[in-house]
Amino acid sequence: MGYNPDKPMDGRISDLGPPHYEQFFPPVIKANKGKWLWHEILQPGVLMHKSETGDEVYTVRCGTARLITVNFIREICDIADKHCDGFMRWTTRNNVEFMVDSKDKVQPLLDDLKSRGNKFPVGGTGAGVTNIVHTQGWVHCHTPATDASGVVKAVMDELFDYFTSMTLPAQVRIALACCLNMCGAVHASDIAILGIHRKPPMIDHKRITGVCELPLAIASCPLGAVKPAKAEVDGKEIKTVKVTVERCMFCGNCYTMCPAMPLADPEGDGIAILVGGKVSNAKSAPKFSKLVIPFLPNTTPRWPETVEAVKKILEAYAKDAKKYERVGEWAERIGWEKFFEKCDIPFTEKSIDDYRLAYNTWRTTTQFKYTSHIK
Amino acid sequence: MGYNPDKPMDGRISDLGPPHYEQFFPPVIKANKGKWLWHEILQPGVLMHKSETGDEVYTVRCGTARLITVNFIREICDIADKHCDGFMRWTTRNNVEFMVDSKDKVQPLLDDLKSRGNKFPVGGTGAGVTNIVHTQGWVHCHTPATDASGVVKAVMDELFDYFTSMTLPAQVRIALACCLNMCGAVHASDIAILGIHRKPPMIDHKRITGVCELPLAIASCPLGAVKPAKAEVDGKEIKTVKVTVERCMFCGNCYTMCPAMPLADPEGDGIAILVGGKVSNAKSAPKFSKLVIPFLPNTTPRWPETVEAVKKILEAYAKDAKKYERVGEWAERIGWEKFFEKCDIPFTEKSIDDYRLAYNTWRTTTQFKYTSHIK
Amino acid sequence: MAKHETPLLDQLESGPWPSFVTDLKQQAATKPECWDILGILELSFKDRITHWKHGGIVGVFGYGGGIVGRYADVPELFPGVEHFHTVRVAQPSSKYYSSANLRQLCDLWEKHGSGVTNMHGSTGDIILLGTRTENLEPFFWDLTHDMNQDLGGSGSNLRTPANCIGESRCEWSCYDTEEACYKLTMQYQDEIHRPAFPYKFKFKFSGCPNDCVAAIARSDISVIGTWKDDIRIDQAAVKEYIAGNYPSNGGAHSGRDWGKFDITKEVIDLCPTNCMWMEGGELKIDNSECTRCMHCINVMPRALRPGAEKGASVLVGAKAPILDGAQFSTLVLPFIPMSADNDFEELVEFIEKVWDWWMEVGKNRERVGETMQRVGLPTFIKVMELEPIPQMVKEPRSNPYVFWAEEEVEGGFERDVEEFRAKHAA
Amino acid sequence: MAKHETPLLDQLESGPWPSFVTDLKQQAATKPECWDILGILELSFKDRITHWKHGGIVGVFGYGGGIVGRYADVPELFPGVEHFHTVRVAQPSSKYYSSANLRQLCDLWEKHGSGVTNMHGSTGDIILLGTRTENLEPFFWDLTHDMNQDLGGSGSNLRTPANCIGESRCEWSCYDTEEACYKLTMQYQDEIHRPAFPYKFKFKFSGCPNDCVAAIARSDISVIGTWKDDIRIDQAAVKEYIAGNYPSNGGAHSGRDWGKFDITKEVIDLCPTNCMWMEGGELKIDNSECTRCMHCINVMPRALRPGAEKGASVLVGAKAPILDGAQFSTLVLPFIPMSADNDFEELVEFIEKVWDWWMEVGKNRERVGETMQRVGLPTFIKVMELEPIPQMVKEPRSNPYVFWAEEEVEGGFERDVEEFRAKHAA
Repeated sequence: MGYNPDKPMDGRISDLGPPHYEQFFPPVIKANKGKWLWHEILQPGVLMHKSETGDEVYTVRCGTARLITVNFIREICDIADKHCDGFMRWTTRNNVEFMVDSKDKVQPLLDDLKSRGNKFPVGGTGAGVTNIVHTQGWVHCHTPATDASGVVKAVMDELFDYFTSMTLPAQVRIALACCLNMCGAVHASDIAILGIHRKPPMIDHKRITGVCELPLAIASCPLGAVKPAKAEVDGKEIKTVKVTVERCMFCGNCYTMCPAMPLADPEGDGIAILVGGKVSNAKSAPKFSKLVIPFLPNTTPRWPETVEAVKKILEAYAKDAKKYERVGEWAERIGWEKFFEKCDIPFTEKSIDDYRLAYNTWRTTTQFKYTSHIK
Repeated sequence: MGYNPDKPMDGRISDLGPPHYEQFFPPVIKANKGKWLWHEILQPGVLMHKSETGDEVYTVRCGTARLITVNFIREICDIADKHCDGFMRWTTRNNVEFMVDSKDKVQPLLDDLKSRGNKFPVGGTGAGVTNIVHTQGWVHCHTPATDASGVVKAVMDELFDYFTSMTLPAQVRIALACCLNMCGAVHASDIAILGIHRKPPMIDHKRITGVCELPLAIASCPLGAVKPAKAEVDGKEIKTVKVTVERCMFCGNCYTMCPAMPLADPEGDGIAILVGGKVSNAKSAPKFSKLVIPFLPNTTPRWPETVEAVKKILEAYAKDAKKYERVGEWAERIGWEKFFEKCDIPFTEKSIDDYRLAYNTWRTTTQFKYTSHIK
Repeated sequence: MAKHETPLLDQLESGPWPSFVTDLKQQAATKPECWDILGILELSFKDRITHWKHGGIVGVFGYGGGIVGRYADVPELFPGVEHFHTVRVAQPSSKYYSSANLRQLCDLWEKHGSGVTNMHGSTGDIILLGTRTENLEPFFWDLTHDMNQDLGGSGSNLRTPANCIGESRCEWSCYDTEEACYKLTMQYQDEIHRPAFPYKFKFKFSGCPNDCVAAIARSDISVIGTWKDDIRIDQAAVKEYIAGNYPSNGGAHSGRDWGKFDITKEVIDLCPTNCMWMEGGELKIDNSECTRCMHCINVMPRALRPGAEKGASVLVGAKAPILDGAQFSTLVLPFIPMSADNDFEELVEFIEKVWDWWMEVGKNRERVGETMQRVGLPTFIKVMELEPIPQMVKEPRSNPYVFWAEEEVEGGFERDVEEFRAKHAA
Repeated sequence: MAKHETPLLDQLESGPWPSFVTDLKQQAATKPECWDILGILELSFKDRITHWKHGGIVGVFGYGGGIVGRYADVPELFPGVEHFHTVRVAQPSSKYYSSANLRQLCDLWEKHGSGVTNMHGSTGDIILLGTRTENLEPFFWDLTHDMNQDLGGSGSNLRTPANCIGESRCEWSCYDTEEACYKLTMQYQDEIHRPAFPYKFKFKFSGCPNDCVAAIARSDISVIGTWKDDIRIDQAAVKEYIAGNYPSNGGAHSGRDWGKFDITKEVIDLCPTNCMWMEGGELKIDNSECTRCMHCINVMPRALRPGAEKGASVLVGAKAPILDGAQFSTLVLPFIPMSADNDFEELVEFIEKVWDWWMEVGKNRERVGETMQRVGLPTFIKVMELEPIPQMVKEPRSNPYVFWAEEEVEGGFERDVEEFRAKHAA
């Protein structure tokens, strides 16, 4: 059996879709689906859900790296087999959850997790910092402006206590995307760590003819900075493109469309910090994250500038915000001028929008607060 | 003496500017400028200002048409001479104000004003409807889509009781502009009455060569709907323009730039109603007025559809809003879906923005109220 | 001039609001051309369309502004309004007048024009409505020589500046709007009368954030009074308000029974920054959180007053919708002193910097707010040589599309693709 | 495969958070190519730049999606990752697994790939990270034949749909997000595997407005649970909250002393519509003013529950910034029933209408939200054959630039300029 390269279409099966979820439900979930009445976080990382049948399910949430090996998954399976009838699930934020159907099974599970060193930190619930969602970074992606797993590890090491506790005014969602493509869609996060390029693309004239559709490369630029041009390659004039660097805002879309226009650079690339986004419709409508620190360098292996910036913002927020107030709600209540002051972040013109809907961000009122920015 | 057309530059004086304001101050104003402590509206149209010197000034505010004759101004001067040492002033909203320096002079002044029929209605203060600021309309302008003075007279006749009383939740500023050029800048009014065209410009090929710079006419269109074209005039081919009518949104800017592109039309022209704007920074930041009724016809001489629409909105607001709440603040608090419901205004796609910053007006949240709009 | 039938306009003579039709008819008794004004307007009411032609450049020698040319498109029917030009006369600050002055102006306009006016035009001028080309110079001669007065602005130039009533009769004014308006109007007579700008440009001066002259909505440079220190509180007066002895909002709501005054509901809870509270029977304000919105002061004018360290915020770029959509002015200078003693030099310096730049880069018929939008606020701030501060924006940008200059990036923009390829196989 | 020195990565083995470096090193013991993963990543840490080449189209026969090609740009240094393709495996709804299933998948990936994964990718798939082109078909054969499982989406097609945990373990879910996600995933296998769209397209299913799967921020069609009737109140439980016997926000704030629970401050005053109050010791809600923001329910989960008449709001067009800036989804259908019994037909009908239109008018690499912006929301509503309703916008337009169609205007657009001139001299 198995794939036969000589008859690739023989016995082929396709379009099966994912397995049906119900086969993976722990028994208590299966029995109570649609019947849950309320829940409570018993301690950081431990939730209890109560059903109208009287049943309870206890969930233990553990942070993990997103980048994990089959070795590690097998260890998770071992734990699930031992405590949870062989079932487990992942959250949308890369946490793994183990569920048991009675309270007395919780402590043995916690003890087991604890016995495995730092592999299974329990937390990520309630008014704390949960796991960072992120993209691939240097471990797999061809367009990143920074790494992902490495930065996340460095940040989570520093914020570890916020993962295992619930002392913040509200949940804080941190996300990382390693370039503007934002596979991780960090644009609505309390704190977003965003890889950015700062150098315009090089043009590889030798390669461009073979690998690019020039009209697509030209059309790819949202600001029309990529234009048709000619160049000499090996004594022959070829059609190529040129870039008006003053109009380049380093989005990298040209490189996405044309491999002969690489823009990554050790010194040019780094991280921008955006804050105040939210997805939930609770209290206030969803908000986009706002750019507050335009650039921090890729200081490997632990990105100390980024780690410090995130921590500083988080702690200013923790100190100043009201109960239930998300980072963005806090910033809007105190005013962004106070946000920059309280977080001790220098304000630069880079934080002032000059893209398509920019006018809506200009301050068209006399209402402002006096801060140290006003000399 | 006087102008000598044979020697136009002889004895010419220019750049004198306006007369210095101080010579026109009533004595009590001159004596107390910069010393006022507080004010109070004693009754609709009558204000008292108290100075730190102990002085008081009593102001009687009267609505007038903006379009007035020298005859009428002389009558105002008569009143000022009789009661106010010969001084008076106008407000920015076309009201005339008579000031006296003691309370006992107020009633004789009011009696005098009343004796002059309906010429000097006293009011326009506090939580009422003050005079409508407006543009020229058919009495002087070449681009209007409606009249101004006539519409204003019709509306103010209907809202007269709101001018002479203070029963609304807050002041209501009504403004009229007879076309999108908005000489009257009605874009930040509680209720705006706006003349609009709805037919694309005609092209007067016979005239265009003589009166237009074609490139300016073409550049005048914000949506690029005016394009170069050719036409035959008296057997000769001339350069002219054409209009892509699907891209025309009737702003009239081409006509402003090119007299050979008239767009006014008895059936096409009429009035749009916008609401909820404000200029003041009090409580909330200034707001633009929003388009809620896209078209009402020019039904001369009294524009009953417009009068009724304005009154309906005003009365729904009067009934429902909270003390101090401007029309726009009310609409935002209750939600625009409730605004349309409470004002009994049909919602149309015309109220949905599709201009340059449109995305910011889309509802990007799950938060909404159920109204009759949802079947 | 023949009297015309005006059955439609006649219907505007009834009703409680003053009738411009009645006024015009009465004026027509001594100025018969007013019949033609009524006649052509009646025709517009009948046809539901204007009967004025497009423009026509007329004016007085040496001025590019102040007169708006206008001609009837049915002159044979209404010869009295064949020419119907408008004259804009610069109004005095705050629109105070003496009867002597106005009577003289009325006489002049009766002599040289139709006798019809607007008190006032949207920008603030006295509008004299309707005269013939040949009357313009004689009128201007008399205006300047006999009255020592002048025309206002029109066209692509500085429009006649305007101001709120200011300190002359308002307790909230944070600077002398009348003097500022007067001084700058006098200083910029050339800019008012001789068009040299890409498009019109307006100044408006409001004494406080209530902005009664609509500066933030209608002027390219909006100068709006504000203060730096604490709101002045008279606690005894606060108690009077709470006791119901003083009317709320200066009596503005006295026409309706809104119930007893409730300082919590009506003031404290409506404060946009929540920076007020009651403590020991006293009203407290955390002034560092105050954005000076005026609401509490508006509601309790006898108890609260703006601070004593006063000046103005300067905002730039308001305009009506034509062409790119309406704009409010944007906060550029949060606080400047406004003193006649130094001829408002901080403001003057800024204005001239804006003009220098806009006259250079502004496109034809582009308001300065549109130029700002086109180049972007960061660029505007840079060319104005200002420090970017968060007070200029409501919120930071949410898109990541930042322009970096080559000198800001280590190693610059120039790179060698061959060198890159040596380390990165294609 | 040679073991590489990784001094930089080694520094990521310390600290309390789980270390992917340690994990990779342990895996390398049995899968030596993991050394090359570590090696190339170490090189990136040293060079501060990626070492992966641009794309490369690889896949399995008959599918246009599910595999992302990837090649090292330094293959000579790290031959084990010369090819490093990613395989996306469609995840089950809510990401529940059995150990049996996962162990089998691990075995498969150890056999055909690097043994490295992401649990999970940003869109929701199980990501199997790193294999060679020649392994793709054998892996796919085993996945389908041995595990009865399938690949997810990539490229310009429907991406693997995802959902929140829904009714399986959440009391707030207003519809069965798992079943909706599963059903639609099965229904649209062709759209997932064979790119035919202008660009990627995502569905996400959230059970309530808390939107734990970020549907409103990250999916072209966002299906978010809501309800029509009244919030269900257990007044006895309200009293327990007031008494401090139940922890606020389901215990989410228990790590800090926030003081005694204050229902006025924490619930009533924070309600965005101010539609709640206490009366006679009971909590009252004016449900007609409620916008179902979830805050009160979030804070008092034992006292308040969503209503019983449940369904979903459908919003359209979310995307990340590339290219025109980020968009949240826009409310298009305020309420539809969501029932597995009719195969979610209201939703299916709408989805297919969106696709039909977008496939026709969408430009290359244009997300549906961008297409909506380009044509304008009024046009989108029209082509969707929906009634425009105010719930689709935050506020009406403030500019007056309305497009009128010829048939809407009396007399149409055609006019005779000669006729006009007869009444209006030029």
